[in-house]
Amino acid sequence: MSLMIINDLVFVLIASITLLSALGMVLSRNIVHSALALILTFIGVAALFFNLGAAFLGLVQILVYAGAISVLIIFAIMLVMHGEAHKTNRFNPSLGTHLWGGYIAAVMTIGLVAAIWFSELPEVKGRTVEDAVGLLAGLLLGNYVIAFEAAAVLLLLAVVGAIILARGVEEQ
Amino acid sequence: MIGKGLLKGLGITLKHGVEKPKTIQYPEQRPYLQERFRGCLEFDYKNCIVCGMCTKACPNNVLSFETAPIEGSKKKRLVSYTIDLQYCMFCNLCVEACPTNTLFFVHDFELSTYRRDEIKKVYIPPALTQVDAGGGQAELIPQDALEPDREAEAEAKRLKQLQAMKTALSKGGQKVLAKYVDTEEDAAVLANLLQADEKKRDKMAALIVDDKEKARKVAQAFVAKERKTQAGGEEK
Amino acid sequence: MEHLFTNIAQILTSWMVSLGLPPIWADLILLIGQWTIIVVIVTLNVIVLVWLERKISGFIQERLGPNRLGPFGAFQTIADAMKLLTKEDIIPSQADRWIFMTAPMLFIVIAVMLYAVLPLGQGMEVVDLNVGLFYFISLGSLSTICLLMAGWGSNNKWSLLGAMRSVAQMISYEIPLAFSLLGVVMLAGSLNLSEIVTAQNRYWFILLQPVAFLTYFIAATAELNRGPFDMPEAEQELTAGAYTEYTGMRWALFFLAEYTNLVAVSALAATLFFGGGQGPWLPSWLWIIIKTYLIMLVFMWMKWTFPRIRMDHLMSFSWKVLIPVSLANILITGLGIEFFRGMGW
Amino acid sequence: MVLNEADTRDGSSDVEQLEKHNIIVTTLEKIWNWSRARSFWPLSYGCNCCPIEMMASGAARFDIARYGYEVFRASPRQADLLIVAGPITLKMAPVVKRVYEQMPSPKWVLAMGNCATSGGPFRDGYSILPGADTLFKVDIFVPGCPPRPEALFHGLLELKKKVERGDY
Repeated sequence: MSLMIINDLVFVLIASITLLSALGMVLSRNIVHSALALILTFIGVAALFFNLGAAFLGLVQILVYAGAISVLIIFAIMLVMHGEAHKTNRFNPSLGTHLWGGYIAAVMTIGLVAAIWFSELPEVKGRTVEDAVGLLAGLLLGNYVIAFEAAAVLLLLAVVGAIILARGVEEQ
Repeated sequence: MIGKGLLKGLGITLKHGVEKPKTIQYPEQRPYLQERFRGCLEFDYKNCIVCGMCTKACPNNVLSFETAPIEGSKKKRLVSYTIDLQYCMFCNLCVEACPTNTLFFVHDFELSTYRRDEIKKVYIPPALTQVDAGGGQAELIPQDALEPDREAEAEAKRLKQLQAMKTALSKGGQKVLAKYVDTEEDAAVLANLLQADEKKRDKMAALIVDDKEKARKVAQAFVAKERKTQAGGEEK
Repeated sequence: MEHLFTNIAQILTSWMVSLGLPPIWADLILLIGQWTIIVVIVTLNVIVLVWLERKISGFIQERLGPNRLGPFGAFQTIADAMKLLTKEDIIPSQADRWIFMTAPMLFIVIAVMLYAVLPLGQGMEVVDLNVGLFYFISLGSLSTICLLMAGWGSNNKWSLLGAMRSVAQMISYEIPLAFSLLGVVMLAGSLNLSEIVTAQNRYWFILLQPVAFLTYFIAATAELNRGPFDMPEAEQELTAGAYTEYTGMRWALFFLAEYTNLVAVSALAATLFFGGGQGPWLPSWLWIIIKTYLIMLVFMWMKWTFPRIRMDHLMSFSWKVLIPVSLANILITGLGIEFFRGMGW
Repeated sequence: MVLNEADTRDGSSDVEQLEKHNIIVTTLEKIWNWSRARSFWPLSYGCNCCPIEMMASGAARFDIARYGYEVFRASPRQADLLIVAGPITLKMAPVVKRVYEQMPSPKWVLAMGNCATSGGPFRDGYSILPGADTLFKVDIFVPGCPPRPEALFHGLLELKKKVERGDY
């Protein structure tokens, strides 16, 4: 029983940190602070994965999102930023965009809650995955290898395209 | 082969790593200084003829001196000589210019001070005295040249006394010792003791020459100790 | 001797359970105890390491190194640490205060968290995570953010330049670092560090994976920002890189974290390539200490031998040499495993 | 510690009052001074010839590391001792002053060589400060042109004595 309570407490702690940092990310006026709060959010999500027993996914979340992607985001911000830092992340002054944003957010929240409320989520009982990494590897490089490779090629194309866009093509 | 140079470098540092360090540990070991090393500029007033060549030679106005006229003579005498070492660049020009080797460099390089004005060195020669140089001529010489070296004289006298006392004690010297003990009997005991023991004799002699009070105390202590051992021997 | 610490832990647990504590609380208390001990030992070890580094640099340059304070100058680092503790703590007025203050703490926290999965002897890991190696790599990648925070928070152009350099370098070298470890993982068939140690019962992986070890060693040196890859702190050009504005204890925390990382990376190398705690006569925890120290000595030896290399050479070395080499190593390892499996070994 | 009224009346300072009650308040400070005196991390500022001797002091023959002073820091934030090894030009003076002010206290200044001490041969120049002590408090002067590395060590060891006494 006490184990369950500890588990719940940990979940509440992690979830609140994640939510708070997500809020901080949205509300901060300083774009670098926003980026750092985003990293904290990613780490919180990773901690949720850990809490659910998906250690590998959590670590991927940390490595890819918190460790690599957000660093790239911060890099890009720092390289292109000019002017004062605390004015970099200003809110859109027009009321119309606020209303639209609020409307979309409300619809999405209601939709999500309704989807969770009305769907019958299958209950997983007492099934622990011993070798999650091996299973995942088998799936990625076995059953879904074509999709996996296609995604990789797509990303590569995107990178090449970005380089071409950035440097321009020499006219012959 | 790629990386050969890197391995070579590692080998070199390893070789030097096991070699004996080349360090001269400064405060304990003194550095080896060349003979002509210019550490600190010094001044010896005895040779100074107050010609002023040094100040003319100095590019930095390091050197300065004050003079006073000597009565009845065309010469000047030195009142003070200042070397303000904080401006010196150790160029040696003053030493070369000096006709009498009054200025010279010594090897002392430990000149650090807590205050800037302590770097300046002021030499004040001792006051001069008029003496009769013979033939009715007067000459001025420094006072300490006139006065014989008192300390050295006193030391020589003391050594002479010490030697005399030692010989006296080695031959007995009851009369001398009687001054330091209460009775004739004690004096005899002490004389015997001192004749036997050279160390104690030397000590006693030095004490008698330097400090009579202490000599009395030590003599009485010697006697008391000697009596005690004698008494102990008889009991046994 | 071999089971000294595990026995102590068991005795403590059973004692706490006998006192009426639920087993889960006893485990938790023991975990916190282990954790505290690791933090204390790691911190104290840094004092020894800094002294060792200064002595080694002295010997390599035919000097004596610190020798006035205590036997062979052993108390020199203690004096330094005490001085750093009492220095004025300056936070620049234009600095991004909170980022500036949290960066060193986060750095040391991440550095210490690396020790959670390292098997410091047989059965002596704090958490026996089955993705231990992956945990090590992904947490290590977080330390770039701390440097970036330090550089940004200082609001100083040298700091920011140093931070950007170090982040560019660390991100580039993370890839060959992870790839070089993949060969080992393929051989052992597990990401669990203690299982990797067990897999080295017959051969140490340094014999089967020499190329992986070399790439790991180089990439780890770059990851640690140690010479000859100490671009971020290039003192001649960038004053002290991301650490320029840090004074006293905050700066000491960075220093502490760097040496903590050094120990962690060396211990990982000992675990993955030199059979961890395996060795004759001595208990396993002693063996891992000996191996870790030997690897650290090599790190220090390299630092005091090679001059710093240029930034563009550094980057192109990572992208054009190390990554292809480590990828080729993975390919060859895979082919080799298939080949030997086909041969029925 | 409750002080008696009699103690507070005679105008003695808090420390003196505590000492009356046999409480020594300087012990910790002594330990700090002990460690500070043994760990000067120098920040170097120089022109040409004194810095050469200063660099030589780090080399094998002289080895400043024996005293633990070899950690030359490039950033003033981590340094304890500013070694002024060269003349301070009027143009450079605000910079040196700023660097000095960026150092965290407790901090010390060592004027190495005659240019730093007094301006040396340039003392009457239109562009040179006549001595570093016209800019900030200098704790120790090492005369010489340039001073030997050993002379620098002598200055450092004298400064060590001063810091150990707590006289700064």
